[in-house]
Amino acid sequence: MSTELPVLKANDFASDQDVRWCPGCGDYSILAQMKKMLPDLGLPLEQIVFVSGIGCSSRFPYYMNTYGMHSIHGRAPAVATGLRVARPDLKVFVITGDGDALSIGGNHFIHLLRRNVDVTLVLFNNRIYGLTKGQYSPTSPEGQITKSTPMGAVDHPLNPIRVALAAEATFIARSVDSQVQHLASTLYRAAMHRGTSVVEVYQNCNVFNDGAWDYAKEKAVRADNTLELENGKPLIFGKDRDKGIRLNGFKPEVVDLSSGISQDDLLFHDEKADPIYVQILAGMRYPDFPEPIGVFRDVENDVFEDQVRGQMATATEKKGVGDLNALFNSGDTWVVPETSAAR
Amino acid sequence: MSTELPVLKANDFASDQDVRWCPGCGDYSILAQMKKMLPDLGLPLEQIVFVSGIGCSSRFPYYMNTYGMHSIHGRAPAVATGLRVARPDLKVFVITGDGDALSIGGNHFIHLLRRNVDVTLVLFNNRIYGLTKGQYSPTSPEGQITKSTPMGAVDHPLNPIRVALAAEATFIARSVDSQVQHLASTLYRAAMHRGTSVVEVYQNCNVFNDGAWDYAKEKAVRADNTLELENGKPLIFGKDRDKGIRLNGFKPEVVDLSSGISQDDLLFHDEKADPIYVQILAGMRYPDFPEPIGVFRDVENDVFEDQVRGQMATATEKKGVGDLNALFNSGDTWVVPETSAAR
Amino acid sequence: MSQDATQVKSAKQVEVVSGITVRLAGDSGDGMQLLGTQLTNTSALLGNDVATFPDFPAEIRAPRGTRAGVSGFQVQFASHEVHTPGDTLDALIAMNPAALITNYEDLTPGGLLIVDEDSFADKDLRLANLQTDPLEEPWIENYRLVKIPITKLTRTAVADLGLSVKESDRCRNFFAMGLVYWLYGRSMDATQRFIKAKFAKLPMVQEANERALQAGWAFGETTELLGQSYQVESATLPPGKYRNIMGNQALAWGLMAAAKLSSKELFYGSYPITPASDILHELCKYKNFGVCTFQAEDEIAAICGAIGAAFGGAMAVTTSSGPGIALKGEAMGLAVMIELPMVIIDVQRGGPSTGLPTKTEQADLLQVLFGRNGEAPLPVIAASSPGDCFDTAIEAWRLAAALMTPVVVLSDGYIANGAEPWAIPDINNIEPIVIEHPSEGSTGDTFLPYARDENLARPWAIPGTKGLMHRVGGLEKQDGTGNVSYDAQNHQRMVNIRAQKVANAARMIPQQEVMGPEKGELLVLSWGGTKGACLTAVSRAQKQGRSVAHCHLRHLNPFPSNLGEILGNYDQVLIPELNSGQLRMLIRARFLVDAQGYNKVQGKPFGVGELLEKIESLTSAGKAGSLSRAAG
Amino acid sequence: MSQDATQVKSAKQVEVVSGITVRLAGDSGDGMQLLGTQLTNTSALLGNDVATFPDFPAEIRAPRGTRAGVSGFQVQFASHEVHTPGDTLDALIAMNPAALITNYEDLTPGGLLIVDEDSFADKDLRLANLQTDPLEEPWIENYRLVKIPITKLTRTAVADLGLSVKESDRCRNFFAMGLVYWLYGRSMDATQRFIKAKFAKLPMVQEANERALQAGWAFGETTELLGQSYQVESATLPPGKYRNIMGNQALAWGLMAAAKLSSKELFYGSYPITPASDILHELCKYKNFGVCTFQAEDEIAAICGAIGAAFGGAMAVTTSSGPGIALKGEAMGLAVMIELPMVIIDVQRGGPSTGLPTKTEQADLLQVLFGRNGEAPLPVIAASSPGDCFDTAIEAWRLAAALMTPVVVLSDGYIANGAEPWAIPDINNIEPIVIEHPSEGSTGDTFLPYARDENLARPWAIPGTKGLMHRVGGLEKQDGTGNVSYDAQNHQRMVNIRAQKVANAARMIPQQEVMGPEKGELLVLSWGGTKGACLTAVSRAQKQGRSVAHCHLRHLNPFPSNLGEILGNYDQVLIPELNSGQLRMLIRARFLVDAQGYNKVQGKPFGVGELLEKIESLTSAGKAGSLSRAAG
Ligand SMILES: Cc1ncc(C[n+]2csc(CCOP(=O)(O)OP(=O)(O)O)c2C)c(N)n1
Ligand SMILES: Cc1ncc(C[n+]2csc(CCOP(=O)(O)OP(=O)(O)O)c2C)c(N)n1
Ligand code: SF4
Ligand code: SF4
Ligand SMILES: [Mg+2]
Ligand SMILES: [Mg+2]
Repeated sequence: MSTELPVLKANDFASDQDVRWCPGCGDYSILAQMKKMLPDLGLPLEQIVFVSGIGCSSRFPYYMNTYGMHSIHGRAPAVATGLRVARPDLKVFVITGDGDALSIGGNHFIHLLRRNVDVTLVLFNNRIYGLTKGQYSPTSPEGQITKSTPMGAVDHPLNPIRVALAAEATFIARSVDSQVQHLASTLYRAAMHRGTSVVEVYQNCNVFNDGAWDYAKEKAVRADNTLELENGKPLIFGKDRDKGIRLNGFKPEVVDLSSGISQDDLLFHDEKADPIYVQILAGMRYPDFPEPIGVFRDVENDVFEDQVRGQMATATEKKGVGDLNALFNSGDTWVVPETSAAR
Repeated sequence: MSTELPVLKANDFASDQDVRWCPGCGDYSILAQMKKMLPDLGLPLEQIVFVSGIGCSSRFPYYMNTYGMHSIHGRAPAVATGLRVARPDLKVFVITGDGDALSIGGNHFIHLLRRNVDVTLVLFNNRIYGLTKGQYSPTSPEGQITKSTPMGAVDHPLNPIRVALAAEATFIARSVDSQVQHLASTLYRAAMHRGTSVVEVYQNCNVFNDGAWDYAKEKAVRADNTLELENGKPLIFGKDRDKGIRLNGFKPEVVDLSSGISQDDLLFHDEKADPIYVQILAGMRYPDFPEPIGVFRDVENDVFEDQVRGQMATATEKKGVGDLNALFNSGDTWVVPETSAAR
Repeated sequence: MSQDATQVKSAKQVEVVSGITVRLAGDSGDGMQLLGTQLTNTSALLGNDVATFPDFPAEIRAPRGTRAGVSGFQVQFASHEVHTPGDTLDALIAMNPAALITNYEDLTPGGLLIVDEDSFADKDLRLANLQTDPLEEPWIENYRLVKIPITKLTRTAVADLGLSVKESDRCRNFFAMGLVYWLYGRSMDATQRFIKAKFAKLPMVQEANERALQAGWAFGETTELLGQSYQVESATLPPGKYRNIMGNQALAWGLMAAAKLSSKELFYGSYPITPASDILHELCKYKNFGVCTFQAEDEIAAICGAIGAAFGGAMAVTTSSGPGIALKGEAMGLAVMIELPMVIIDVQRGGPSTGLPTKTEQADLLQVLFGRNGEAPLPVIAASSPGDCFDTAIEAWRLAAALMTPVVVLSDGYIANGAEPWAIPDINNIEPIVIEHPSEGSTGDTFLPYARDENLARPWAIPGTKGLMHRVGGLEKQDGTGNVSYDAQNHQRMVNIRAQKVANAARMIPQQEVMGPEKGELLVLSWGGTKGACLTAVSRAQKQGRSVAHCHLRHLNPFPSNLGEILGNYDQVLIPELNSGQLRMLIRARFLVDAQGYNKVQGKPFGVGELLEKIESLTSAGKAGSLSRAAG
Repeated sequence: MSQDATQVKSAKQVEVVSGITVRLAGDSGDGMQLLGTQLTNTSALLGNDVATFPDFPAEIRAPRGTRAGVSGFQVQFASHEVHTPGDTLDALIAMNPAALITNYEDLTPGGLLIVDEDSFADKDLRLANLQTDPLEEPWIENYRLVKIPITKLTRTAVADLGLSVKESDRCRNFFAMGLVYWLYGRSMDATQRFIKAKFAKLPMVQEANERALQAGWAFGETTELLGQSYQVESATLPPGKYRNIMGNQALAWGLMAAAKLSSKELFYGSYPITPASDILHELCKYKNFGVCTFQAEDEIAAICGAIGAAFGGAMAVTTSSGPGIALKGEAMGLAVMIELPMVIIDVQRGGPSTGLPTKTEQADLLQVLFGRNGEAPLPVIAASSPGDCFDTAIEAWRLAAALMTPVVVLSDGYIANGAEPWAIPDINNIEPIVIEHPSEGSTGDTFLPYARDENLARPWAIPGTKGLMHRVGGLEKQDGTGNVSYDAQNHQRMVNIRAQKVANAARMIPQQEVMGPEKGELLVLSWGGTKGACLTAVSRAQKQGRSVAHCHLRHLNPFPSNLGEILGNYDQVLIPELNSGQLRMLIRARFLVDAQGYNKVQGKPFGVGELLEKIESLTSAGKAGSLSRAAG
């Protein structure tokens, strides 16, 4: 028996189940890029677990020939935490939607991040509730007309990246369903990170929110409306790469590189930068700014299950492996002798 | 009968119930300052409602001679939202603890803020679960030994102000239980704000976490460890007001004013500033920095219930007051004549 | 030309039948639900009684052509009263092989089977996971197969409009509709109006769909393939003005009516979930009716928002389906403890857990009765049909307000999405719901928030009322004052009061009625959405001369006060339920009656036939019965 | 000098009695719980059988001296077996007026009433909301009142240590303890050891407490106020080594034992809540036992964490009390659907809603059985005493693992905080729990995650196992493959399988035992923490010669297979419960037996006397009965 791992292909990650998203749904592309990227992790199929909540996106695990759990709405982060703590040898992915992660599951999302559990969370953001047929979600823009907001949504939307930052996330990235290479490499980076990695994916729901991300997807405009982050490189964008981002106080501003402004005046991307910088990136929203895609932040911090199991190990080192009989017999005890009944 | 409101005194706000916190608990002071501040709002008793979750702090409503609800753990923000939407004429306070607001209730907290419901939320932060006798909370520092963390807490704590900012809070402040004047005036500012106002109060739990905030409370050190924010004024602190905060890139740094650095080089506090600035303030934590107290941010944004009720008003303006009979009879209808039975 | 309420006669032979059950089945993308709704409306407008059963996949749109993607809509229309969408089909229209293979078994032997023969290419078979063409299978002989090139004919009909093939093919469903209308002598008027309105902004599509519809009709009239059409006379519904109504719509309207009747604003807190979401979709349209909808961040926030609104004096409502109701349990306990009125609606679906989200079931009865900590009773009532949802909603609020208690309404996926003719009420003729909020002094010298009226309801004093400031909360309350109390005797007293208060609802609800003989061999006891099937089965058994009666429970807690007496009058009690015996457990425990269950947990409603068979097996063949058929 | 297991004789008159019930009552800040625990341990070490009932306020520390702040601890120690902490008190030690006024009614007429007379100043009376001094009230004559200046005497005892008054007064409790130890001839050794250990880092406090303890003892021996002391001989417990154990501690240890017996790591996900939190506090100490505790952000995350861990192959446990269990309902449904083993513990408290958090109740039985959507059965077993919690935890995991199902354990506030002697087991003598995870090929060619063994359990294949990759989830699963299935027949089959699987637990549990005659007038049927009171009451009635037997149910779902037969053997069945009749409903429904309830919802356990009275009222006076006392 050879101990060498067989080299896997994307297709080896496909389960035998028919994929049941609407034709044209952005989820297909994310599934494809996930399968394409996974072999690069060098892990055998059985070492990988996909955990999801509920939503169109959360059907994902059924389509993967790995272990998986389609759990309940909003709770996948908690399931994944328990799984990782119990089994730190597994590679765990969490698949979730904008409603699943930020509406019902908002709290678990935050607590997953603040614990920095080593899982990779992919947030399929289609700015709508797909599976329940088109109600607004916490990422729906103000004014959006949906089945539940005929006169427009009035809540101020959540910015997933801001929320992740508030919970001190160690890895944050964003990609777009249709930018297949970018998506695959971003997923790979996320999967390689130790600690919680969050990838927000702009995902088109062509049935209930078609075109929500056109500004970031359509060939004609996407180069002007998005900005690909590259570590150590200045923030430059535009079809002709002639625009850049400079800082004015705390405020980013778009500058025209053709008008004599040098690249050195621009912000340079640093994945290890202060969270304040990441906040600035997170605040860059269409149409005022190009929206950054790529890895916003990639830093290290203590990982929850390392710490939890570390304490178990330390305790064992100090006190030895627990002996239940010794525990039961500790403290005040007394003996009723065989003959006591006769007393 | 005179229509003028009787002038209320602090004591008028006391209910007939015995206050049942541990002697020495910081909650007493918050209660006292609340009662002292309330008359300044010029509202009659019946116009005010206190809604709380569960925890020592959440007993608060019982002690107020106003309307009140001691709801369930973590859900007070949701109760308050429903109440305000139904009754925008009421002044609603939410009383909550660090566990109540940030552990079980974290999601409702965020969604209250993102909706910008016009309520004043007071977060009694004692960095511990008081009522359940001393387990760690989401604000407990790493390494804290508690009943549930005998080897120290391993989760990275949440910063309530960062979380509030992530949800685009329009009013954020911080005060300290024992700084009675500061506390009263901060509560007043919060209560006067339209939209959700959040006040984090450093509260001592002298039974299960005594001294957690000593650095910010003890006379001898508090001037060095806290920084009182004043709108439009530079960030100066220290017993001798000889230290200030300057910006270095995105990073704040403590500077010695006696060494020739001018006040003009310092950061100036601006309650309306960009959220990025507030993030910087929020990041100033003991022992590296003095912790800001006072109003971090006070800006305006659309208020949820205004918008919700505004849509109702607009619809009524456009379509007239709804007529149920007309609705029932709309669309395809048919008549079964009296004689149809004979057909 | 107004064809409404008249039938359109074909020049071909017309057979008059008393009722027809037809199912339209196709891909989720084929618009079957839309067709079904049109057929329903049209039939109702013709004066038929109708009942429907839409059945669609949990996926929004599973891959085209697959079995998982099949969406069906069944309608029964008849010249007599119908209470179910029918057990077996007189006709099946299958738009593709997947629709055929997953539906044909429900077709009566000899029934009419219409297929779009253009959709049976190899690739279509492959999509449907078929090795061989079902149209070539021996079993197809059992049916009256009519193969029609629907796709081609539709393309031809719209050919000169310059639509793309894809666009043309989207009109296939209206071609089929036209054919069905011809087949059953239905007027096309209503559907033409619908097409006009729906595609007003797309004149080309409008035109195409109209043409397809007409082409379908014309094809029926012309083709040799269909020898005859059928005619179903108007039903003898009670006189009055009617419209079709669906269950969730009726719930929404009932809630609005209840608010109006009690002069309240309606606060509606909800979180989307199938099959309850349509109530939200419906209510959010009516902001000018004083309806305020709050899509909360989750089910817990939804009910807690409702609790807050109730405290503030609004008519508060929250809705969900099983998994969401499970989440609301803790807050329901709070509502019981603080004794605020509220309506909680559970539109049940297949469980447990996420279960079968688009299928129907009645398995949440025990959950709503017991799914929270401590002794926390509340009234539970169940709607029995789409139209009945309207009355149920009103009654729920009536009870809630009178008793200051949350009230649960049970509906289910079957009635939520089903439709039936609804005698349009006049809101002015419905008894108002009188609610009085105390004001200062109105309650004597000292205000006691937990004082009791004759029904044991406490006063609903709302914030803003001078002098009545008080605090409520989840801790046990002192009798009268409502202050926190850990006193042993007080706790017992309050537990008893809360129980008695709910039991007092029995005073306000009507006595239970029985359909059939007052005494006899068998009582069929049902609740909720199975009414129609049970009623029909019992009626048929009665026509056979069997000694069987039917009791349909609307009130599950408390039971009507005469129920025990009724149960005692029959040798046997049969409780059919779409669960494993939940009401049965309650009835046995309460009345010590050896009730039997007829239980089906298959995500679908009862068929009349299976119930009738069961009834037959439990009763002796009566006089009439021995004439008409042998005992089962 | 080792006084352990011996009694300390006083020079004064000593009366030998068979048992004593004493309650220590004082302010929450007075350390009454600590004293009670010491008295319990010391008595147990003397060989007495003991049972305890701590009773403390929901507030951490309500204002000093108020009624709300009173904390009490009751102990019964005896030379015979005891199963309850005693109905009425032989002695009450009241440290202040509030403690006196809220407790004296439980004191037997003529019972010993010791008060700290220094605590009856006007301001103390005012704090206790008293107009007049209770020591002057006529009713005080009913008791043997002994006023002792405990505060002053304590101060004197520690005078020269230079403590502040406040610090001195903190030793009052140990003075009282010394007095009680003298009174009942208890050795001070164990408590002295405790003081030494507890205050090791505060030598001054250590010294002061020791002195106070000794001063109390000496005062008893010296004072004229107390004429005699009492002696309670050792009980005739079965031979073996014993220790005291509390319910929550026993649950924690039982879980650890179960993990060890099954060679599993223990994953424990929980969120703090009274009275369950102590399980968390206990378990988090034992990290070197392979115990991993996860304090989650809420109850939902706690159970979901457990579900994740169970999927990973750990022994997963989650615990809470009523309100938290309500929140777990949806996830419990998921666990049922995905058929993973898990233990869910509900330490019940007074409800509904937040209720009476520190009081006991049995009102969550129906919640754990039915508190989730759909048909979602799972086994439920209940612990009957503090020590029994250990065995219950092990059995729960044994069932869970054998059947691949979540299992609910019911405990309650009374047994959670109560203590009793526990015969220390040897872990090596407990039957191991054998769990096999399939590996590739071990299950045949194709792996079926929903294949069934003889008990209908599915295989527990865990991630990391080559070749067995599969997906689980909350949607209905196809029989065998576990793939998503909306098929009607499959759903029925799976609903049936899940139900049958849980029913199969009846094969694994012992037959129900009966204490008393096999047939007779009355069967008392109880469950959970009321065992001791019911057992004692039935024994007494039996001694009176009454025809009554006792059945204590550990298994609430499924019931033991012989239960129906047993129920049929008695003329009447009485079901005493600390709720409004939850088991009673189940028994009536299942067995159609007209069981009566004896129900008490007062936040406290049954007294033996009230149960005995009820039994007397239902049975005829037997031979022995007519001799010993008149029939009730
Ligand atoms: C407890 C519970 N509440 C509600 C639902 C209904 N539900 C299913 S998915 C969903 C939201 C889906 O939105 P999102 O998370 O954005 O996923 P998408 O379908 O858009 O991928 C909801 C509300 C449920 N299944 N369970
Ligand atoms: C659903 C539910 N879970 C848990 C509890 C138990 N509980 C009560 S208060 C509390 C936490 C208290 O901490 P915090 O919110 O910080 O308030 P504090 O007591 O410190 O003021 C908990 C876990 C409860 N009452 N309800
Ligand atoms: S509804 Fe939207 S998100 Fe869901 S599968 Fe269809 S296109 Fe995708
Ligand atoms: S436990 Fe702590 S927070 Fe609670 S009342 Fe006592 S001192 Fe205050
Ligand atoms: Mg979405
Ligand atoms: Mg706290």
